Parts: sequence; structure tokens; C-alpha cells
Amino acid sequence: MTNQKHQFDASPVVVEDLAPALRLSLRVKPAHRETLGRALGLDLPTRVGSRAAANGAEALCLGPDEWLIVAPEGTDLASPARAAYADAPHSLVDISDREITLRLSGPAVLDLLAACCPRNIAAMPVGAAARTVFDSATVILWRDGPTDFRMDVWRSFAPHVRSLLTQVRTEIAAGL
Amino acid sequence: MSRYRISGKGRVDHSAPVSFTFDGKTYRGLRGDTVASALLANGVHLMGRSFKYHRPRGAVSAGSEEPNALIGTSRGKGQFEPNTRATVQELRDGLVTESQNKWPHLSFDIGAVNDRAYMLFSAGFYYKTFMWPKSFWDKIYEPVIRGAAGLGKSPTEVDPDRYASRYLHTDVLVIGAGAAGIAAALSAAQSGADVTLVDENAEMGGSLLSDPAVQIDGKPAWDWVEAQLARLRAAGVRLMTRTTAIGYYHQNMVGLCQRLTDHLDNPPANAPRERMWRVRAEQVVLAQGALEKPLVFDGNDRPGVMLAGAAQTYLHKYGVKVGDTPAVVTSHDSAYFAAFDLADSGARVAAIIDTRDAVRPDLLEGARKRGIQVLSGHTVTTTKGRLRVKSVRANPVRGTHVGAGRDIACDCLLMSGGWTPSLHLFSHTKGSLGWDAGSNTFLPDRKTEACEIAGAGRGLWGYEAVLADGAAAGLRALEGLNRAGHSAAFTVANDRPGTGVTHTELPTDGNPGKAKAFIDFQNDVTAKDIRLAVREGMRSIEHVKRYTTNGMATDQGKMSNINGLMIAADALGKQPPQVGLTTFRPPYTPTSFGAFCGYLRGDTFQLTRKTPIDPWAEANGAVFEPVAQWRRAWYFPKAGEDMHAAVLRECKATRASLGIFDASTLGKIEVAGPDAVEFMNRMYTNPWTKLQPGRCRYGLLLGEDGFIRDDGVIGRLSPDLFHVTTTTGGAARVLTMMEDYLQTEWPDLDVWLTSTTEQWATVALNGPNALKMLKPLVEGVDWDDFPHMSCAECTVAGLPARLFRLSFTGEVGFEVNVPARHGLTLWTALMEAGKPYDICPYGTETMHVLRAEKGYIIVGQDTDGTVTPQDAGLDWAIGKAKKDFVGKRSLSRPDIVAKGRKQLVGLLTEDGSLLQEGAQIVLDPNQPKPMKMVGHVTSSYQSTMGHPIAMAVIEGGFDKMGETVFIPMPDGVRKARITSTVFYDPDNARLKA
Amino acid sequence: MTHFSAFSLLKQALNGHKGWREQWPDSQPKAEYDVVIVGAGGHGLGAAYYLAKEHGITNVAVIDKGWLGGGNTGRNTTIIRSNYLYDESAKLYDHALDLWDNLSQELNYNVMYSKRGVLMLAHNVHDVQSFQRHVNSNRLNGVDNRWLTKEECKAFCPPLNISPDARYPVMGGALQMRAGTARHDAVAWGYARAAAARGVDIIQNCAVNAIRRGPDGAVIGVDTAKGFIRAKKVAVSAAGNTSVVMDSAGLRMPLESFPLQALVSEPVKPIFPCVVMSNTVHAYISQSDKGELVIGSGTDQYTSYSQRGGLPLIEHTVAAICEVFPIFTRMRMLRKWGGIVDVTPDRSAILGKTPVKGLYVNCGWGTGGFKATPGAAHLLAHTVARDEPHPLNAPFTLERFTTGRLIDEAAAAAVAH
Amino acid sequence: MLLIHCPYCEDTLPELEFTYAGEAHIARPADPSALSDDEWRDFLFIRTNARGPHYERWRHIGCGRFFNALRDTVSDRFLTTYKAGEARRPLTNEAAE
Repeated sequence: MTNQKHQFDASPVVVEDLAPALRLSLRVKPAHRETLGRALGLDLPTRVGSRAAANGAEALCLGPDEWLIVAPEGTDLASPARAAYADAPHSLVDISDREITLRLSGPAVLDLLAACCPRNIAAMPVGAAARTVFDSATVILWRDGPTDFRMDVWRSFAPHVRSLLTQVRTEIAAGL
Repeated sequence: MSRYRISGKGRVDHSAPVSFTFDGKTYRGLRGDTVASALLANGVHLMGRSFKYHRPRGAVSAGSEEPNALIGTSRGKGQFEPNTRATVQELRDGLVTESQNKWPHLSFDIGAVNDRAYMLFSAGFYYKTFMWPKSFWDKIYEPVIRGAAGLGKSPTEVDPDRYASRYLHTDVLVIGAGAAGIAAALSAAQSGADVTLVDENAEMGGSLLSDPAVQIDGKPAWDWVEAQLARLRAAGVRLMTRTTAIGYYHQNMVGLCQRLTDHLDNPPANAPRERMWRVRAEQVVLAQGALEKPLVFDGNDRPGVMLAGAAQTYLHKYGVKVGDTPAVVTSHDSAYFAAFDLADSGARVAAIIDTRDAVRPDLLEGARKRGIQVLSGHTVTTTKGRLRVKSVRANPVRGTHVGAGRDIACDCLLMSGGWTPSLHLFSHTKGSLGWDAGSNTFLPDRKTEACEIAGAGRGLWGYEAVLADGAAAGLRALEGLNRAGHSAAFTVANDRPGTGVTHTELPTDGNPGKAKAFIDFQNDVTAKDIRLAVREGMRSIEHVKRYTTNGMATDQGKMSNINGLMIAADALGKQPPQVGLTTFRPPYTPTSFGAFCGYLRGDTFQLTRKTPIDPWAEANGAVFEPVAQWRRAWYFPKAGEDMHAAVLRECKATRASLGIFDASTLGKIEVAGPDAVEFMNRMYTNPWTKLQPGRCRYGLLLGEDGFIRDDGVIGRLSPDLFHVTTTTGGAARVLTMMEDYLQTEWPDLDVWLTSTTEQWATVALNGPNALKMLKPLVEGVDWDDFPHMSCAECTVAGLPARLFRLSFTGEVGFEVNVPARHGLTLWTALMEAGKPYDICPYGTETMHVLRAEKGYIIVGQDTDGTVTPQDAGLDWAIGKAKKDFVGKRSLSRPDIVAKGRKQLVGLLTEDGSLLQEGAQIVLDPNQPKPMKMVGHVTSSYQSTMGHPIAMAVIEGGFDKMGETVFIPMPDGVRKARITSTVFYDPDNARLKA
Repeated sequence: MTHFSAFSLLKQALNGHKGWREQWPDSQPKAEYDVVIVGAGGHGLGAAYYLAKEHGITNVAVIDKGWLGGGNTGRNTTIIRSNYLYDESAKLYDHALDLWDNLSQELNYNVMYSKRGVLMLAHNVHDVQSFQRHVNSNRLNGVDNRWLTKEECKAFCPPLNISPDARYPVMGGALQMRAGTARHDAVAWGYARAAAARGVDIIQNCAVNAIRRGPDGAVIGVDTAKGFIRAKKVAVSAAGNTSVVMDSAGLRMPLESFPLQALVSEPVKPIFPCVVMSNTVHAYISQSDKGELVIGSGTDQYTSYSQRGGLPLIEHTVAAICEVFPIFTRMRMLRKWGGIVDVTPDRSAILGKTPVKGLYVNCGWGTGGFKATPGAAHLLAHTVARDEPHPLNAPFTLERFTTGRLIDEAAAAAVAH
Repeated sequence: MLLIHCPYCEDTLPELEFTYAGEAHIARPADPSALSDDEWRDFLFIRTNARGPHYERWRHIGCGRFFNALRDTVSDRFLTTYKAGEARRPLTNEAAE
């Protein structure tokens, strides 16, 4: 997968495919959170939707016992996790290929998202993320800047999501 | 210049003529006109025909409440639509319109014969007749009734337009941009709150646009509106015109339909025609104003009879004089202003007929100054004129006595029966309404949502009161947000406050039983219909409404509800609130289906999931079938092959050598953690403790009711890690079910579930050459210890893989899982490596045939939600030593252990014919109907063995092996023998090969 | 009771319709009845009618907290059919169909039963298997139902889109020609008028607060907003409110009440000749005699008595209609409304005796209540009068949830592979 | 469309992020085999179906958690929500209205 841009002329929104990354689903009970976090070199945040980054890896708290870790491909987090398993039992599952990530940016990006996201995306703080719905697809939406988002979407849902994004971009370009 | 257009007057652009057609004739209007205002400017009042009596009708209003002037409009191919309100549709160049519900012409309509027989067509007449002879109903009566249905014609072509939708979160949503709404928005916007102001009309300003002489804070009304809108815009308030609030849903969710292109000559390419906004507002201000009521008298429906307020709007907004010699009949002060304004614009007002004895002196003075005669204490008893009103008869009323009438010539008749607050959206919230006896109207009472009601919407009249109320409502909304603001005051000059009285039918000296005094114009409901309904025992307003159809026309009772209620209450001798409230239902005005669809059309109607290998299947001519949310390759026909031939070829190729199948849609769940095996033991029927890492087992999942829910092969990759597979359709359901148990019943377990369905692309290889072909591509598997039902992490074709040795075909089989991005690469590599073995891609149909030959079930096809493991012959999959698992208790319920349950068996037809899936089975084919059926065919296929095979569930089937059953089909009775479900290789010799 | 006929209509037309009398009186409760029926919908009123007509029990009251026919009877999309999968269901609904056939004449009230045909569309292989199972089963049960190819479906219902490119292409359909629609209010009114003519009291706007039981546990009457009413037999036919009423007798029910929405379009000239149901796409549509497209929606996900429903569900319903019938996007929705449907775990009704002596229940019809009206009413009357179920409703017991003998129409639609 | 407060995310969010999961506080019996057929039926099928305040479960897509709620089924308004495993919240005066 390349960093291919689907850009229209003077479009107020840009949709790009991001290169693959290592994505891990981490599940661990609160009692063992710190232990495991130490082993992974990540301070696992406890508030749902908040993120913490260290050593090029980023952890997003998705639920009280669930984190999504994103890191550059090739990062080895499995080994330190395995080593800590006895002290801090957990589940660490490679889901790098389960989702693809789109980057959505541009001045009209909030309109684009408001077409299909029932959640108040405009109210989401920069630096936060949320698992939410885009039309009928569950997605993880990362807000990296005021008009800069990433969207993780399950691979098989991607054609549908892309098709919607294209429709809405066309609509936005029409200017009404 | 059109005959009735007043030069330079109104908000239309006199320098911008727009031409359009109505019933084939070309007319000219002006930019800013509606179809109705343009036709009126041309002196055309006759715009439609009513539903039942086909009576000629003209526009009675100037807004979205219009019941009469409904037209068909079109722009181009697929863009026709019926029942458009001419009073709403803005003119655009080249607009084509037509009248409805008439034949052959609007001015001469055969259907109007109904009007002659109107006494027969009383309320509910159809319930009382058309019953004899009975056979006539199907053949004659009903087709005739159905043939008379409807107003306009349905579209018949696919609509090329797009529709859009949008979510919006706002602090304060103000609905209605008249005086109250603008004042509310000004208040709400002052502290930086996010405010949205919407209005259904093309322009904001509400009735101020029809009252230009009013001055607010020293400015003429129109200037004031313009200045305030500019202020709001500057304060960041979202202003949306042509936007109708259609429904008020739970917790301040309001649906708005925004019309984007219907008014444009040339809409931008790809622009949506309409957009549905789903607004979530912290606070809502309802400032929807009030609707004027007609008066009820004989002949109140002739073209040229219209609401006084509408005439005022046509005059001031559109510069159209609705007639040269208007007469006015009113029970409310407001109609005087319409009369005065028309007189001041050159009309000769024939008379103002006021039902009240006493009239405000300033109004009398205004009339006198303009030379208008006022007939106070009068009623109207009838009107004359066929396609246009010609005269109105006014009679004096003294007490209950109606004196002799005289005909007053006029070319239009303006009426006002007072005003009804527009409470539709408030009613959607289930907020309660209270009856205000003083004004004879319902007003908002107990609220259920965070909303404020302002202005004429809660019965206030006069701009000064309305503006103050709007400002206060905006402030309260702001307080609801815990924000502060200061109050605003407005000074109004030339205000037009007024009061009035409410009537039932106007008194008459004629026979009221013969009066055609309309309440619901479109549905032709008259006052006598309402009284008849009451006489027949309809006591609640809901019964009256349904019996007479009053209020069920396309204006949804905006014109008719209160008049209907007043008359019903009078007939019952009760107060209106005792008769009941009519329930307003969304949408506020009729709303296009397209707007509701939004993006849910075409490609994006519903999510379609595709596997990583889908592109190859598409490129190689697969025929697809929808399975749950997925599209799956069904079969791969070669040139000239039908489905049957393709499937048989695929089956044979797999049995003979090697087949390849995309199994990526199978659900996959990673069950990991120290308590993984305990969890598996509790969820699945099977025992898991002794399953060694590196081995797999068939898993069976029940509901707590004991019936089969799902199945799949489950591999144990390490002591703490299971790779669970589920059916394609069951993936999400199973994971949710597992999470539910884990989170709420067994939170103490240290085990976690992760969906990996999409992490892995799964390719199944089956056939006697599968092992031979695969071996060279695999690294990291000890083939000496990799028998049937094994699993391993390894590489395949250089790709990281989870390899399962299992079979859903009865041949040696493998499922290769690789990270999804490599799915296509793996497939291509296997296709290449399989060439020497004539590798054959196959689809779901071949998969079904091969598994059926081997007696493997498909959950949902061979089971239907009432099938237990015992019924399906899957007893062996139950861990007998386990004390408990999900569904175990239900398996000992009386009817589950009873004899005679339907059990899954095989069937072979005696004549070698193929049975139909879903065919029913009987023991005695000669019995009369209804027959005793003992079961049905669940699966049936042409097999690779030269004869068809079938599976069936049959009562007591396990004890009937070898017996003959019968399958009566329309073309004859089939005989079949009950067999085992395993038709192919019962000893598993091929699996072990 | 004034007899209704073309002749009486003509006669009345000539005298200004002065002679019509009320179709049923607004009764006040007596102290005691032989049978009290809770719920004045089509089922309850019909049961009262059949009690009087077929069992000679005329000392009957039908009590409702609102106006008669104001619940699901007046809120449904009026589809009538009997092509159900399981024998038990098909026989019960076919019994209803037989009664529908003569109902107008029987009641002397035109209920406008229109046998325009109900076509159920198959959109995938699983649908085809399931509907063929229906067709075969119905045929052997003597129930009319036949299979149509997709081209035959199109011929039967011209607005249908049978393009193979559709998201859910039409693969054929099952047609029950004897099925159709009826005028829902007329059913309630017709039964009310006919029951009242036989002496039944219809007591409106009188909530039943509790079912009262005597020391031996048997029913002795009902406490209502208008006081205690004595009765040794009480039949509850209260649809979505059944759980609440039964609870007052100490019986907890296997029921949940969900909001169900429906809508109509603006009226148009005849365009849609039949009834079409698509369970896969969730589209249910016919055209009323007034010309409105009448469209049924699904239930919202949560239990509710609010008679409101959400916007997203309506959007999906309208989208489903426009997917199957793309010519309708420019039609407009005129109004939508909500009802409360009571649903059992196996999506089949409960109609019969209860563990409480003298207490009978008729509930759990889900979305099937209207079509069952005459059948359910007839069988409820039989069960109450004889204190034992008719063979046709014998399988629809409460006990089946204990023993496991479910009649699972919902499970029959289970999703495959 | 309802607005629902997720007790895990501590945020009030649109219904489309949630799925309904039936009546709350119906615990699976520790030893189902010890139950009579009637008791087992009660667990499987009997539901309060309250008209008014109703204890029920929802699941939030965002955090994936099942949680409990008290909702008035007449107004559809949520009176409170709380985490799975927590004791049944008492009916407050507001809830009893």
C-alpha cells in the first residue's frame, strides 16, 4: 500500500492512505496495567480516549482494560510482553492487518466527518482519539490537529467507507 | 407586467422575469415568485381539484400548509414529482408544472360528477356498502375504489438526483426566523454560544415580510430584519433557509430537511438536491408562529376564496393583488389589515363582513377612511361562481336568528377565522398541551425536552409582545446552558395587535345538512361529515378524524384540525379538550424519501464487505452471492457454463486433484490468557482441557436455550491461546455473546477476546494433491507430527502463516491464514504452485456440495434455531463429563428429551431426482390436506457421486434408517430412503491419506 | 343496529343522513360480568363478539384505558397473510384468513379486505431455501402460496427493481394471492358495533389497574378507574401492555415490548398493485385505497412504551424501500407514527389459559397481530367459553417456554453460513 | 435517537454508538442443573418488561463494555447508568415519577 492521495483540484478535504504500521491490541486488567506498561516502555493511559507516546510507539486507551498500540513496523513489543506475562497476564494480539488507516485533513474535514459520524467530532480535543461509528462501520478516529484526523477502519469495510468519503467530498466540492 | 402584479412592489425582482409552464401554457413570473404567486399575478386562481368531489380549487394559503394548490413539477428525466405545493415551489427558469386529479382538463373534470352525488359520499359511506353481492367486491367495487385513489401521479423513473445528510451539534437551535425567532437568536448568540437559526421559507423574517409598515426600533420591518440577520451572521450564528424542521425526536434531536437545488435554474454539478440534518441541540427554541384558520361556511372552497393573511403575503412579498374587488369575511382583527393594505394598493374592497357585533373603533375608522363598508354581526351563508368566486352572500345575525342575505359581488373572498399556534414539533416531544378557553386554542403546557416556545407559537399576538417573548426565550435557553446574557427590549411602531373569536360553522339561514362547508379542503370533509360521525358514536377526536379523514390530507390538519375539533365538541356538547387532542406526527411537512435516504442509496445503501482476494475473483469472472454483510464468490463459470455445470466441474476437480477456496470471511477470534481453556470449556459444548497445543477440534456453540448457534474448528496454538473460527454470519454475534459472558458473568477469568477475522486472509486447499502441493511451500512444520486436525505457526510461500490441517470437504485439506495484506499474494502463489495439479478455484456453492457429501452441517441451513446437538447428530461434540456449559441445562427440558423430535438424516431419492431444498416430507402421500408433515429437506445437491444427495430433518429420523418417506411436489410425489448423512468416504480414508 | 346497505345509504342520503344511529353506545360498567376482556382492540372486541355469537355469552365487558381501536389495531400497516412456516402458525393464520374472507358480510361492516396478493422477496440463497420451505409446507397444509421467478415478481409488481447489480438482488419470491390488506379501523369499529348489538358493553377510557384474585387464587374481577368489576373470567388482550396487566395478577410474562414505526407517503394514483415484503432488506409496502404508500419499519432495539421511534430507523426503512423500488425517491413521507409490539422469545403468540384459574391471555403477536385478528378473537372466545383451548391455539401455550416446545418463526430466518 | 451516558467513558454519546442488551440483573445461576424447569424458564425467558423505570443493559461500541442503565420506558429518558457488576441502583424519587 502506498501513500496514494485521492485529491481533487482545490479540494477542501484530502483523503490519503497511510503506510502500514504495527498495530497491537493489548488487553490487561487494571491491576497489572503498570507492570505491563513498564515492560513495554509505555505509560498506559487510563482515561478512555486518551493517548500516550514513547519511543515512537503510541498507546490509546480504548476501554478500561483495552489499549491500542501503534508503532513503526518491526518494533518488537511482543518479546518484552512475553517476558512479563507471568507477572502481568494479558493478551497482546497483532492486528496490523485488520485495519487500514486513512488520513483525513483539510479545512472542510469536520464537515466530511459530520456527514457520517453521529458523535460530536468537533468537540473532540486535539490529541484524543475514539472508537466510534462512521455510517455503519466501526472506526477509530484520531484527532492529530484541528483539521487533521486519522481513521482506522477494518479492511473489508474500507471500500464502503471510501465510497462514502468520495461522495461527501464531491458534495462539499459542489459548494451547496 | 402581469395583470395583477403591482409595479415595483414586493420582494420579487421586477427586472428578472422567469418563464414557466402550467398545464402546457407558458406564463411569466418574477425571480422570487412561487408558482402560486406567479399564477395569481396572471389572474389564475384555479390550480387544482379536490380528492373526493373533484371540486375546483385555488390556493387558499401562501405557505407550506397549502391543501389545494398541489401540482406536479418536473425538471428533466426522472425528476418529476407529484403533490408539490405551488405556494412553496419557487419559480425557476423552464419549470414545468401541471395540475392534478382531473380528467380531461382542470377546468372540465369528469370526476366532478362525484360532487353532484355528494350526499351519497358522506363520511364513512364505504363502510356501509359495497358488500353485496360479495363477489362484486373483488371484481368491481374494490378496483373502482382503488382506481379513484390518489392526487398526483407517482414518479415512474429512477431519480438521478443526489441526497445528503449531516449531523450537527449546536448549543441552541431556533426554529422559525420570524420576529420571535430572530429575537431569540439574538439573545442566545450574545455569549458566544453556538446558535443555529432555521426557517422553512426562502427568506427569513416570517410575517414581518408581509407587514412592511411595522417599525421596530425606528426601522421599517424589512430593514430591521436585514440588519438583525447581518448581526446574527457576524456573531457566527448559522442561518439556514429553505430548511424545515420536520421532526423533534428524543433528547433534543431535531430532523431538518434543507432544500438545496429545487429553486435553482442550473444547480451545480453533483450538488445534492436536499440534505437531512440530524441536529443535536442543547436547547431548542420553537418559534414557529401561528397558522390562520379558515372559516366554515357553504362554498368556502371556491377558487378565489383564500386566507386573509395569505392575500396580505401575496401583496407584500410578491407584489400581487389577488383580486380587484376582494370581499373579506372575518372573526379576527387581523383580516382588516389585509383589507386595508389591498385597498391602499388599488383594490376596491367590496365589504368586510365581521361575524362579531362589536368592532374595534380604530379598525372601523380605518375602513371608513378607505371607503370600505363593514358589515358587523354578519355571517356568510354561501358563495357563487363555478371556477372562481363571483359573489358572497352576507346575512345579518341577531342572536340565533339569521336574517335575509344579500349577494355582494367580488372576485376573491378573504377569510380569517383567527390563528392557531403551530405546536406540531412540541407535540412530537409528547409535551402536553393545555386548552386556553380565552383564545379557544391549545397552548404548550408541560415540557418533556429542553425547549422554549416563543411568540405566536404560544398564543401571543402583536410584534412588540412577540419580540419580547422571543428575546426572553433566547435568554432562558442561554441560562439552560449555564451562560448569562442580558435581556433585550424592542420598541414597535405601527404594530398590528389583534383579537378574535372562534366559530364552529358560521350560522346560516339555509339547510345546514345541505351546506358544502368545508373543513378539510383536500379530503372534502365538511362540517356535516363531522356531525354525522359524532351522531354515529365517534366520540374521540381520533375516531372522528379516522371516520371522516379530517386532518389526514397532505397538510396534516394544519388547516382543519381545530375547526374539526370545535365542531365535534359542539356536536358532543363538550369542551374541546374533553374530546381529545389530535396527535401531530412527523414530518411537519411532507418530506421526500430521498432526503431520508441520504447516502443510503446505490453503492452505499448498505455496507458490502469484501475479502482481500475479492479482486482476483472479480477479475476471474466469479459470480457472487451476498452472505451476511459479505459478498462471496459463489462459483467461477467458464465460458458457456451455467451454475450447475460450473459447480459440478469445481467439485470434481477438487475431489480428483486440488481445489482452492477463499475462506477469509470465516469469523476468527483470538481467545488468550491463563483462563482461556476454562473459558472455552464454559462456552462450547466440547471438552478443551485435553486438547494439546498444535491440535484442533470442531467446536459447537449453543444458546442458553440449548439450540445450536454456531460452530467452527478451533485450534489451540499454545496452552493459553485458542484460535477460534466461527461461521461467516455468526462472527460478530459470537464475539458479542462471548464478551457478554466474560464481562458480566465471569469477570474473574483472566482471558481476553480479540477479533482477528480481518487480520487474516484465509485460503482453503482441498483435494488428494493438497499436501503434495503445499509441502514445498511451507517452512516450520514438522510433517511427521501434523496429522488431520493440527495447527501450527509457520511460513507459507515465504509469508508468516497460521496453518490448519482440517477439512470441510472430506479430502485432505488445509486452511492457510496469512496477514490480510498478503492474502492476494498467497492466493496467486498457490494458484501458480497448483498448476501442475490443475488447481481449481471454487466458490461457496461447491463448498456446500462437498461438505454435504461428507455430512457436515451448515448452521442456519441444516439447523434453524430449534435444533439441538442431539437433533443434529452432534451428540459426540458434547463434553459428557462437563458439569456445565452454555445451554446445557436446556438440553434436559421435557420437550427436548421427548421422543419424536426432528433429527438430521440423509435422503436418497428412489428415482435419482434432485429434491428441492425446503421440500416437505410426509409418511403417507395419499392423505388429504392439511397433510401431516414429518420434516423437510435442508440441503440438496447434485453430487460428484453421480446421483443427488440430500439432508433433511425428520421426526424420529435416527430410528427410521432405511425407511422410505415421501415428498409430494406439484409435479408428483418423490420417494426417498432415509440414510446416514455421510454419503462420501464414511471411513475417513481420504482424510487420513 | 341500523342495517348497512347501499339501500340504507341511499335512503339516508335523501334525508340528510339524519337517521343514522350510533354504532355502539358508550357504556358505563355494571357491577358484574360473566367475562371481562381487557383491551378494546380488534382482538378483544372480536373475542367479545364471538363469545356472544358463538357461545351465547353476552354478559361481557370490553374495557380499555383509551379509545377502542386506538392501539396497534389502528397503528399497523394492515398486511394480512397466512403463509407462515410452522404448521401451527400457518393453520392459525389461515383460520384467520378464512374468517377475513366473510368478515364484511358477517359484521355488516365493510372492512375492505383486499386480496391483492402478498409477495415476499428472496434476496439470497438462504431466502430461497427458506421461502421454498414455506411454499412447500403451505401447499401441503392447503395454504395458498407459490413461488415466482424474479421476472414473474416484476410482472406482478412493476415498480420492483430486479437488476442483478442491486445490493440484494431479487432471486424470486413467494406469493400468497389470497393475502392482502384490510381497513384497520373498520375492523375495530365493525366488531364493536356487532358486539354491542349483541349486548356487549364497551367501556372506554377506563384503565384496568389490577386483576383481583380470590383466596383460592382464582380470578374474581378487575380493579378499574371506574371501580371494581366482578368477573369469574378475565381475558387479557392488551398487546404491548400485557406484561403490566398480568403482573397485577402475579403472573410474570415472557414478553418484551418494543417500539415499531410505520409511515405513509403522500397519496398518488395507483402505482403499486400488491403488498411486498422483504425481510432481508427490511422493506414492507403496499398502497392504500386512498393512494398512500403504506410502509412498515422494524423495531427499535430497546423496549419502550413511548410510541415514539428514532430517526435512524426510519431513514433505513425509507432507504430499503427506495433500494427495492428506486422510482420512489421523489415521493414524500406524509406522516409516521409508532406503536408498541409485544414480542415473545420465539416470536410466536401466546393464546390460551394461564396457571391462574379464570385468567386467559392473548398476547405476543409481535408484528403479526392485525392479520390474526379474527382468528385470535375467535379462538380466544372459544378458550374462554370452554375453559380449554381450541386445537388450533393449543400449541400456543405459556408452558412451551418451560418445556422447550417453541414455535420459532424468528429462528427460521436464521442467517446462514 | 437517544443520548446515553457511558459510565466507562464518562461521556454522553449518541445511541448509534450503543447496542441494547436486554434486562439487567438477571444473573446466570451458579448451578443451572440444580434449577427446576420453571426456575430455568424464568431465567431464560421471563422479563419484567416494566412500563416506567426499567433496569437494562447496554453495550458501548467505544469502550466495548456492557453496562447497566435505569431508563424510563414511557419517556425513554435515562435516569442513570452504572458499571456492570455494580448493585442495582435504587429508584430515586425522580425515577419513581
